[in-house]
Amino acid sequence: MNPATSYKKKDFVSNQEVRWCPGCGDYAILNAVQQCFASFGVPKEQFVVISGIGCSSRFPYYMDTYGFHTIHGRAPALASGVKIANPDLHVWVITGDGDAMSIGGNHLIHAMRRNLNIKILLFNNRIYGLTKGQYSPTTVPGKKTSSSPFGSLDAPFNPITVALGAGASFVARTVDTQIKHMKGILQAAHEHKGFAFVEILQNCVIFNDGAHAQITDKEVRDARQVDLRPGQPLVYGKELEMGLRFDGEQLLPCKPEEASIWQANSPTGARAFQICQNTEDGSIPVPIGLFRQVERPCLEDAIHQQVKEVTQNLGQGDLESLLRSGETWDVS
Amino acid sequence: MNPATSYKKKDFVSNQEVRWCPGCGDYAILNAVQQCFASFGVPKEQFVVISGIGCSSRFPYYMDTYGFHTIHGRAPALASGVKIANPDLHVWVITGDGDAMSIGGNHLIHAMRRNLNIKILLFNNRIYGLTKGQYSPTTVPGKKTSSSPFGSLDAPFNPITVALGAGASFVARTVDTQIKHMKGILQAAHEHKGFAFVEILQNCVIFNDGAHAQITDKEVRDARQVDLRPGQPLVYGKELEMGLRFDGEQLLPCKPEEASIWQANSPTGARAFQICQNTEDGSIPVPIGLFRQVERPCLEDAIHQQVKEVTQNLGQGDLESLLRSGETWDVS
Amino acid sequence: MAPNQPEIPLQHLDEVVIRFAGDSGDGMQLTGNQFTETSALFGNDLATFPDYPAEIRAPVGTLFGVSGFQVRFAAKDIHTPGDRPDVLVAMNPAALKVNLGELKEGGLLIVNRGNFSPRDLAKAHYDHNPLDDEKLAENYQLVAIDLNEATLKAVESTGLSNKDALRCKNLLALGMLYYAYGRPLAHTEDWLKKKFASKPQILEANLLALRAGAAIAENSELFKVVYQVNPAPLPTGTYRNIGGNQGLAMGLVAGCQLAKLPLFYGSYPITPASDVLHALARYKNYGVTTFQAEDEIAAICSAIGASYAGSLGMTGTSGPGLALKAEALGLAVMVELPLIVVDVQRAGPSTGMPTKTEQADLLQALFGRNSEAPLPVLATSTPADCFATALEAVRIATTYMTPVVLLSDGYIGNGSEPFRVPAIETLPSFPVRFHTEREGFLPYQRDDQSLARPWVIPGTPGLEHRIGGLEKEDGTGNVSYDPANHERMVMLREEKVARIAESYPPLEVYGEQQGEVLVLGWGSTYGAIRGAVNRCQDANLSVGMLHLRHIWPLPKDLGDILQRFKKIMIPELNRNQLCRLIRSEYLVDAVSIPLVQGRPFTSTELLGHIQDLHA
Amino acid sequence: MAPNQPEIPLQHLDEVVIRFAGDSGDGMQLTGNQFTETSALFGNDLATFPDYPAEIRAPVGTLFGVSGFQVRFAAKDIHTPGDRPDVLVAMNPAALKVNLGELKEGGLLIVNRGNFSPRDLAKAHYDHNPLDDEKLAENYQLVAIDLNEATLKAVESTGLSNKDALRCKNLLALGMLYYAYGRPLAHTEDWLKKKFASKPQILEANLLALRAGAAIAENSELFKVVYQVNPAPLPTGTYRNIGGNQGLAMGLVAGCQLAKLPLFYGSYPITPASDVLHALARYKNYGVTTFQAEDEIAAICSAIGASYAGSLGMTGTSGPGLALKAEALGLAVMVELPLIVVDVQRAGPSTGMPTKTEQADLLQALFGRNSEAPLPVLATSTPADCFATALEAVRIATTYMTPVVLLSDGYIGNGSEPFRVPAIETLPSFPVRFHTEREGFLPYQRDDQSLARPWVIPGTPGLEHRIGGLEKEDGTGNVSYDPANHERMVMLREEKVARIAESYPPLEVYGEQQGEVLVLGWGSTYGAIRGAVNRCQDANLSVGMLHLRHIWPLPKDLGDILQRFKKIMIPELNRNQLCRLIRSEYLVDAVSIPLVQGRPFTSTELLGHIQDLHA
Ligand SMILES: Cc1ncc(C[n+]2csc(CCOP(=O)(O)OP(=O)(O)O)c2C)c(N)n1
Ligand SMILES: Cc1ncc(C[n+]2csc(CCOP(=O)(O)OP(=O)(O)O)c2C)c(N)n1
Ligand code: SF4
Ligand code: SF4
Ligand SMILES: [Mg+2]
Ligand SMILES: [Mg+2]
Repeated sequence: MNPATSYKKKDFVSNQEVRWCPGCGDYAILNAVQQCFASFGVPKEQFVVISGIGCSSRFPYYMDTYGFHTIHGRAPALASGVKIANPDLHVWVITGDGDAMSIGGNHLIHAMRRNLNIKILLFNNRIYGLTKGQYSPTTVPGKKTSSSPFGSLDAPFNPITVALGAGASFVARTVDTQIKHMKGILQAAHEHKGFAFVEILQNCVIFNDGAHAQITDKEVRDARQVDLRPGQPLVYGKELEMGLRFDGEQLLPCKPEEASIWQANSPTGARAFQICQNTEDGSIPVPIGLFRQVERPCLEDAIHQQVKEVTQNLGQGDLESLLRSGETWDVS
Repeated sequence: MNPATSYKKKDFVSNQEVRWCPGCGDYAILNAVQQCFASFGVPKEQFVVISGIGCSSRFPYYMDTYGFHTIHGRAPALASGVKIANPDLHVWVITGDGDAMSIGGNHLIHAMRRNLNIKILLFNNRIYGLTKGQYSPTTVPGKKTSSSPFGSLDAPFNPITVALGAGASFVARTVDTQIKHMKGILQAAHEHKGFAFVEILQNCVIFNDGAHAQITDKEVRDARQVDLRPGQPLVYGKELEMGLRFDGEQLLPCKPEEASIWQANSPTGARAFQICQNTEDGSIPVPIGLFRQVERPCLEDAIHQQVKEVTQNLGQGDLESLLRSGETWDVS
Repeated sequence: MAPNQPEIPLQHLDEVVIRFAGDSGDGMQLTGNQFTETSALFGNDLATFPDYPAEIRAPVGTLFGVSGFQVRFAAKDIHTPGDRPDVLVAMNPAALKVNLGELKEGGLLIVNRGNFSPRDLAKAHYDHNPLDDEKLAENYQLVAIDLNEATLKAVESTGLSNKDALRCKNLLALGMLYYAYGRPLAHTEDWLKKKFASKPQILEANLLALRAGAAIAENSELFKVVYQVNPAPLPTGTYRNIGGNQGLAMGLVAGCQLAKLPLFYGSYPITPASDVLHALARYKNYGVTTFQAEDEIAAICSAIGASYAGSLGMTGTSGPGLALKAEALGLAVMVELPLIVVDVQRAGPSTGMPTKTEQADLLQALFGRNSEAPLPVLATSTPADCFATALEAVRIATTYMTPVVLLSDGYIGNGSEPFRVPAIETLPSFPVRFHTEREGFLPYQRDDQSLARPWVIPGTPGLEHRIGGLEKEDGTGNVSYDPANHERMVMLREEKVARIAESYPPLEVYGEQQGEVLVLGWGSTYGAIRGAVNRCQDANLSVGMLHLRHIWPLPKDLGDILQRFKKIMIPELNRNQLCRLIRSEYLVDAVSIPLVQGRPFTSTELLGHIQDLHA
Repeated sequence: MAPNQPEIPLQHLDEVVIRFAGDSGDGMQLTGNQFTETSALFGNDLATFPDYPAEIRAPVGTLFGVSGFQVRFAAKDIHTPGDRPDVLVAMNPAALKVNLGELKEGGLLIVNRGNFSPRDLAKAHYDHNPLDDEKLAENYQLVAIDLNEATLKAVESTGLSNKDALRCKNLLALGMLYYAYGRPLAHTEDWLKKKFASKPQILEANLLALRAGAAIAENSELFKVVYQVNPAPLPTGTYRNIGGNQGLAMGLVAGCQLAKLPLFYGSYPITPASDVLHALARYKNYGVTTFQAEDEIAAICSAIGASYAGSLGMTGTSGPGLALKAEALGLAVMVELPLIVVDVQRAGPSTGMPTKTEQADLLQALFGRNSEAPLPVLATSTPADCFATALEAVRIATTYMTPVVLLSDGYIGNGSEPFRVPAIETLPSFPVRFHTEREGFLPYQRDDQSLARPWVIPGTPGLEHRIGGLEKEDGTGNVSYDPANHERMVMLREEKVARIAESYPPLEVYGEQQGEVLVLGWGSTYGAIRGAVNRCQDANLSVGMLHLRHIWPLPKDLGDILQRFKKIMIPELNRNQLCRLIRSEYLVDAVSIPLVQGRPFTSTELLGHIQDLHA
C-alpha cells in the first residue's frame, strides 16, 4: 500500500452531477461516506464502490473512486469476485432495501456466511424508489403504494435478524440524518476485518416520506432510540436517564444504573436477535448502533492461503508442467 | 372438502420405481411422509407435493398425489403461486440443502416472511447428491469433495438460524432414521397454520456417509440430542437424566429437575436462536424438535380477504363494467 | 368562447402536435393528459407520447430533469404522436434547450419567461438568455410571458403561499392553449373538482389559474390566430382514451373473463412494465390476484404455480427481467401449462436506457432459452391494439396449453390514443373446461386438433399425477430417457406451436397488394409506417404495408405475400431481428431498416427509406 | 503372450469397438478407462463415449441403472467412438437388454452368466433367460461364463469377504479382453498399485482377478480367434489421452498462462459441466482460484468482478445455467470486460435429460439476452480440440475485451481421445498489459484495430472511474441518454465483435473443395461427419466438409465457400439452429439435418443423408 495521502472530502467527490430528488436522505449518506473515506488513510485508488440498481445504487457515480454500477441485486456477488481476485482492495457495496433484500437476498446472505471482508451499506427507505414507489420487503404492512393500492399485505423482513440469522460477523444500524453516529458506524465497519452489514434508515421524500420519522425525528429521537455501544450500558433519553435490562427473554425498562451492559460479541448473538425485535409495541426504544461484531476467518484469506499451501506442496505450475502432466506416450 | 377417506400408506405410493441409491436416507423419509399423509384425514387429491432439483427433489414422483418436480431452487416460489391460487390445497415442498439454501435461498426466506401456509421439508445431507458430491452451503468446513479437492473453505449456514432470522413461524428439526420423531414433527407441521420449515438430517451414503453420525448414531443419540418439546423441560440422556438451563446468554448443563422449560412461542425466539448455536464444541447436545411455533396471519388469507373486501366495496366486476370504465365518449 | 374576439382570425387545421416540456415537478404529464382528454371528448383522433426523465425528481431546472409530453390531435385518422411538434410549451430554459431543435420552423413557441433568471440559465448550461436572441422570434411564433407572475396574480385571492400558488402555473398554460384551440375548460374543471375535493383552497387556485390562462390569452391577444381542429371521422362507437399499459391490463382481465378463469399476475416491478402491475392491482374485484414477487424468477414461477392450480398465471417485465425468466419459461414449455409473459421492451443492452423505447427483445423471446423450447410470440402495435392482442394471448395460451410471450414496448406502454370500446357480443369466446374425467386419463394425451394436453387441476379426485421439467414419456408424462421418445416429444411441442397459425385470420395488406415495395413491420413501428405509407400513396409510390401481430408461428399466408413484392423492407427499433427471421424462413433478401436511438421512427424517416428503395 | 497358444488364429483388424455395460456399481467406467489407456499406450487412435445413468446409484440390476462405456481403438485415424459395437461385455441381464440391439451381427458377446438368476432376470423385466435362447449363439459369438464364480475362485487366497471379492469381477473381464486383443497387463497393474497402495488386500485381489481373466481366456480357449489392432500412424509427438472437460480446463489454464493472468473460475455445479470445475479446482498451483457460487447468477457476477479486478474471470455451466446468466452476460457486454462462459450443453428443454447430449443452446448463446448484446461464440468439436478452443477463447476475450461463450456438450465433455501435446513454442502468445497511463485516459477510448477499451484495474493510481450497465457516453463512459450516442455505442459494440473475424486463420475444407455437397458442421458432430465424409470418398461421392470453430462472428471466407457447392447440408443435434443462422446470413437454401435423441449422429446415418442429397 502506498503511504496514504491526507485526503479531503472533496477528493472523493466525482465530477458527475448528483441526481437524487432534492431532500432525499441519500445526500447525507454520500456526504458522510466521502468524509469517512477521506479519513481512513487508505489510498483512494484502493476503494471500489459497487452497487446494484435503485436510487441508492447510483452512489458510485458520485464517488471519485473506482466504481461499478452493476445489475439489480447482484452487487454482493460481483463484489465477492472483486475481493477474492484482489484482497487488497477496499470493497464497499451500496444497496437498497429492494436491491439487497428482495431480488438480491440470496447473494446477501451468502456473502454474510462466507465472511468476505466487504462492507455493505443498505439504504433502507422501505420502498422501491427508482421504480416509483412500490412496496418493498421492508415496507410496513397496510401501506398503500402503486402496487398495493388497497394496502400492502406482506409481512416485512427485519434486516437485522436476517443478517444475524445468516451469520454476519458485523451488524449495525444507523440513520441518514444522524451524521455523527453514521460516521462512527462507518469507521467501525472499516476497522472490522470481515463482512460488515450496515442498515441505514433513509428517508425517501417522494414515495415514503417520514417512514422512519417516529424514531428519527429530532423531537422523539432521544426517547425512541437506544444506541448499542459494546461495553456500555443500555441507556437512552436526552440525559441518558432511562435504561433497559435483559430479564430472560424479556427486555425491561429500568433505571440507567441497572441497565444491562451491551455485548456485541457473545457466542450466539441471541441478545442482538432479541433486542431488535423487542420494539414492536413502542414501549421500548428502537436500537441503533452495533448489534454484532465477532471475529472469524475471511473467505478470501482462506482461499489465498490454500492456494499458497497447494503451491508449496505441488510446486508452482507453469505451461511446461501443465502440458507434461498425466500419462503420456510418444509416437515417432 | 370431501369427507376424508381412511387411507393406508400404500394409497400414497405411486407406480414409479424409486431410484435413490440403496441405503439413502431419503427412503425413510418417503416412508414417514406416506404414512403421515395417510393419517391426516385429508382427501388425497388435495395434496400437492412440489420440489426443486436434487436427489431429494425426486420425491414427488414417488407420492401418489398431485406432484410437480420444478426447477432448481424455485419450488417455494412456484408453491406460493399454487397456494395463493388455491388456498384449499395442502402444499408440501421437498427440497435439499443445495436446492433450498444455495440457489433457492432467496425464495425460501421470502416464503418464510410471507407466512404462506406451506410446509417445507429440507433434506439436509450437507452435500450436493445429484450432481455427484460437491460441497453445499451446509457442508462442514475442511471437507474434501469433488469441487473442494483440498478441503472446503466456506463457512456453512445454520438452517435453523436462517429460518428464525427470516421470521419463519414454525421451525423444526428431525432425523431420517428417527421415524417416530419425524412423524411427530410432520404432524405438528401439518397442524400449524402457516409456513412450516422442517430440517431433516439425512444421510447420503454415497457422497457424505455418516455426516450426521456423531449425533444420530444409535450409540450416541441419547447423549448428543436434546428434543425441544414446547412446555417440556430441556432434558436428555437415555433416562432423561441430564438437563440444560438458560443462564443469560449461556446454556448450562444441569440436573433434569433444574432444566429450563422449553417455549417455542416466545415473542422474539431468541432462545431458539441461541440453543441451536450452543453446540459447536460438543459439550452441549444438539437440539432437534420444535424450535419455534407462533401464530401470525397467512398471506394467502390476507390476499383473499382483501379481494373480498374490494369486491364488496366496488362491486363484482364483469366484462360490461370493465369495458364501460373510465371516461368515454360516443362517435355516431 | 368569449364574445369579444372579433379581430383574431380562425384557422382550420387538420392536425396539431403540441409538446409540453418543463421540469419534472412542473406537472407536464398532467397538463398533457388534460389536453388529451379534452380533445378526445371533443372528438379528435389522438396519439400521445410522454417522455420522462430517468430520475425520479431531478434537481430543479437541470437538463436531465426535463419532462415532456407530446400530443397530436387531428380531424383525421392518425397513428403516431407526430414527428416534430407544431407547438412547444417550454416552462424553463432547460426545457427550451432540450426541445427547441425539434420544433417545426415557424412553430408556436410558448415560453415561461419568469423562469429565465441567470441561475435558471446556468442550470441549463446557457451562457446567455436565448430569449434575447432575435432569431428566436424570427424563426418561431414566440409567445414569451411570465407565467409565474401571471399565476401569482391569478390565485392571489386564495391566500396560498407563493410556493403552492406557483404549482398552478401549468394550468394557466393549459388555459391559454384551450383558448388557442377553442376548447372548453369544462372537462378539466370537473377533473380538478374531483381530484381536489378535499382541498378546496388548492382547487380554487387551480380553477382560477386555468380560467386566467384562457382569459389572458383572449384579452391580451397573445395569439395572432386561433385554431380549430374539427372532430375526426372515426368509426361510430363508444370511445375512451387508453394508455398502452392500461389497455394491456384491461385486455388481460377481459381475456380471463372470456376464458372464465381467475387471473393471477405475479410480477416484479421494472420500468416500463410496472404500470401493468399497478393497473391489475386495482382490478381486485374482477377476480384478479396480484403478487409482487421477490424477483422476476419468483414472479414467473408463482405464475406457473397459479396456472397449475387453475388460475391463468401471468407475469410482466421488461428485457432484463425476461432474461431472468428464461429458465422457468423452459419449464412452462415442458409442463405445457398456459402462461402469459408480457415484455414491455426498453432500450438496452443490460440496464441500458430504462426510460427509452426499443424493440430489441424479439430474438430473446424466440430463442432465449436452453434447448428447443418453442412458444408463440405476439406483438402489440399501438396503445389501443394492446387490448385485442391481450385477448389473443389469452386465447392462445388456454387453447393450446402453452406459455405465450407478448411483446409491447415503452413507446406503446406509455403512449395513449382513443380506443373504440368493443361491443361484448363482438368479442371472441373461449371458456376453459378443466379435465375431470378419470376414464382413460393420461396427463400428456393430446387434443387431436390443437395438440393441447388436458388441464387438470390439483384437487380433482382420482387424477393425481406428476409433472416436471425432465423429458416426459408421450402420453403418460412419466420421466423418460428414451431417445425416440425424446425426439417425438420435441417434435410434438414444435408441431403444437406451429398449429397455432391455423387459427389466425388471413393477413391484410394495407395499400398496394403487390408491386414494388412491401414494408413489413411489427410492434410500435405501426404508426410511423402507416404514416409513411399514407404519404407514399399521396406521392403515387407503389407500397404495401403488412404489420404482424403474430411473430411466432409466422402466419401461413405470409410467404405468398412476400412473393408479391419486389422488395421487402423491415423497419425495426433494433439492428435486424425480425429481418433475420424472415430471411431465414423465406430466403428473401429483405432489407433491414434499423434504428437504435431509444426513440421511435418518424414517418418522415421511413418515407425517405421507402423512396430510397424505389430509386 | 503365453507360449502355448498355437492353435488360436490371430486376426489383424483395422479397428474395434467395445462396449462395457453393467450395473452402475460394476465399475464399467473404470474398466473402460483402463482399456482405453492401455490401448493408447499401445499406440492406437482412440475415442470413447461413457453413458452414465441419470441416477447416482440406481438399485442393483435395474434397467435404468445400467452404466455403459464404449471405446473404439484403431490402427488408423478415427474421429468417433464408433456407431455399433463389435464387442459387448454385459455384466447382467439389464445390461444385455439395454445394449444387445446395438451389437453388430456376429459380434462378440461376453456375458456374466453368474448374474442371470430369476431375480436378476425379473429386475430386467425378462420373462425368460435370454441365454437359453438359441438364436443368441447363432447371431453372435457368445461367450457366457460365470464371472462371479471365476472371480471368487481367483481371489480366494486373499481372504476377502464374498462381497468385496466380487467387486473384482470387472478386472477379470478386463483381463480376458486384454488377452483377446493381445494387450499387456502392465499399465493396469501399475495403476492398481498406485490406487490401492494403502489397501494391500484389495490390491492383491484386483491383481489376481486381472491376471486370472487373461489366464482363463488363454487356457480355456474362450475365444476362437485373437485379434491384433496395430498402432495407428498418428503424427509424431507426445500424446496423452484426454477427456473433453479435462482438456477444456487445461486449455483455460494454458490460456491464462499465455495471457499472463490469474484465472478465476466462478461456477455452480451442473451436469455435464461440473467436471470443468472439479478439474480447475485441482490447478490451484497454476494461479487458479475457483469459487463455488450460490447459483449461476452469482457465479457469472463473481467472474465479472474478478475480471474487473484483474484476473481472467470465467464461469461454466450447462443450458439451464446459461439461461440464468443471460442478464449478467448483457452487463459484461456493456462494461466490455473479458469473460469466458463455458456451456457444456445437454438435452433439454428445461431439465430435459441431463445426462444426455445435445447442441441446442446455439441460438440461446447468440441471442439469449435482452436487447442488442453481441458477443463472440466459439464451439469446440472433440475432446482434444477443447484445448485449442479454450486458448482461442482466452485470446479473443482478452484481445477484444469481450465476454466469449464457448460451447461444448456432454458428448465431448465426457468423451476422450488421444491429444497430441503441443510444443510450447507452437502456442500463440497474447500477454495482457493493463492500462496505467494517466495521460489522456478515457475508460471507453478504443484501440484503433480491435476497438477494445483499455483494461484498467482498481488499485491503479489516478485512473479512478465508474462503469456500469447504463448506456455510456462514447469515450468517457459516463452515463448518457443521448439518442445518437446510443446508436453509436450499439454499433461500436457490434463492430468490435465483427472485427474478431479478421483475426481468424483461413477456413479449410476437407475433402472436395467444390462440387455437389458441402457438409457444414459445428461442435460434436465433427467425428460423425468426418467418418461419413471419409466413407463418401471411398464411394466416390463428391463431398466437402467444413467444420466451424467460430460461430460468431462467422468467418469472412465462409460465404465464398458456400457458393462453391450446389447443396449445403447442416447436421446438428438440434432442430436447425446453425442452419437458421446460415440461411439468414447468406440466403442459401441450406438443408437442415436435425437429430434430437440425446445421442450423437452415427456416421452411417449421415452417410445416408449425404447419399439422399446426391440422389
Ligand atoms: C432485473 C431487474 N429487475 C427490476 C429492475 C427494476 N428496479 C430497479 S431498482 C428497483 C428497486 C429499487 O428499490 P431499492 O433497492 O429499495 O432502491 P431505492 O430506489 O429505494 O434506493 C427495481 C425493482 C431492474 N432494474 N432490473
Ligand atoms: C439451474 C440449475 N443449476 C444447477 C443444476 C444442477 N443441480 C441439480 S441438483 C443440484 C444440487 C443438489 O443438491 P441438494 O439440493 O442438496 O439435493 P440432494 O441431491 O443432496 O438431495 C445441482 C447443483 C440444475 N439442475 N439446475
Ligand atoms: S425517489 Fe426517494 S429514494 Fe429515490 S432519489 Fe427520490 S427521494 Fe431519494
Ligand atoms: S447420492 Fe446420496 S442423496 Fe442421492 S440418492 Fe444416493 S445416497 Fe441418496
Ligand atoms: Mg428502497
Ligand atoms: Mg443435499
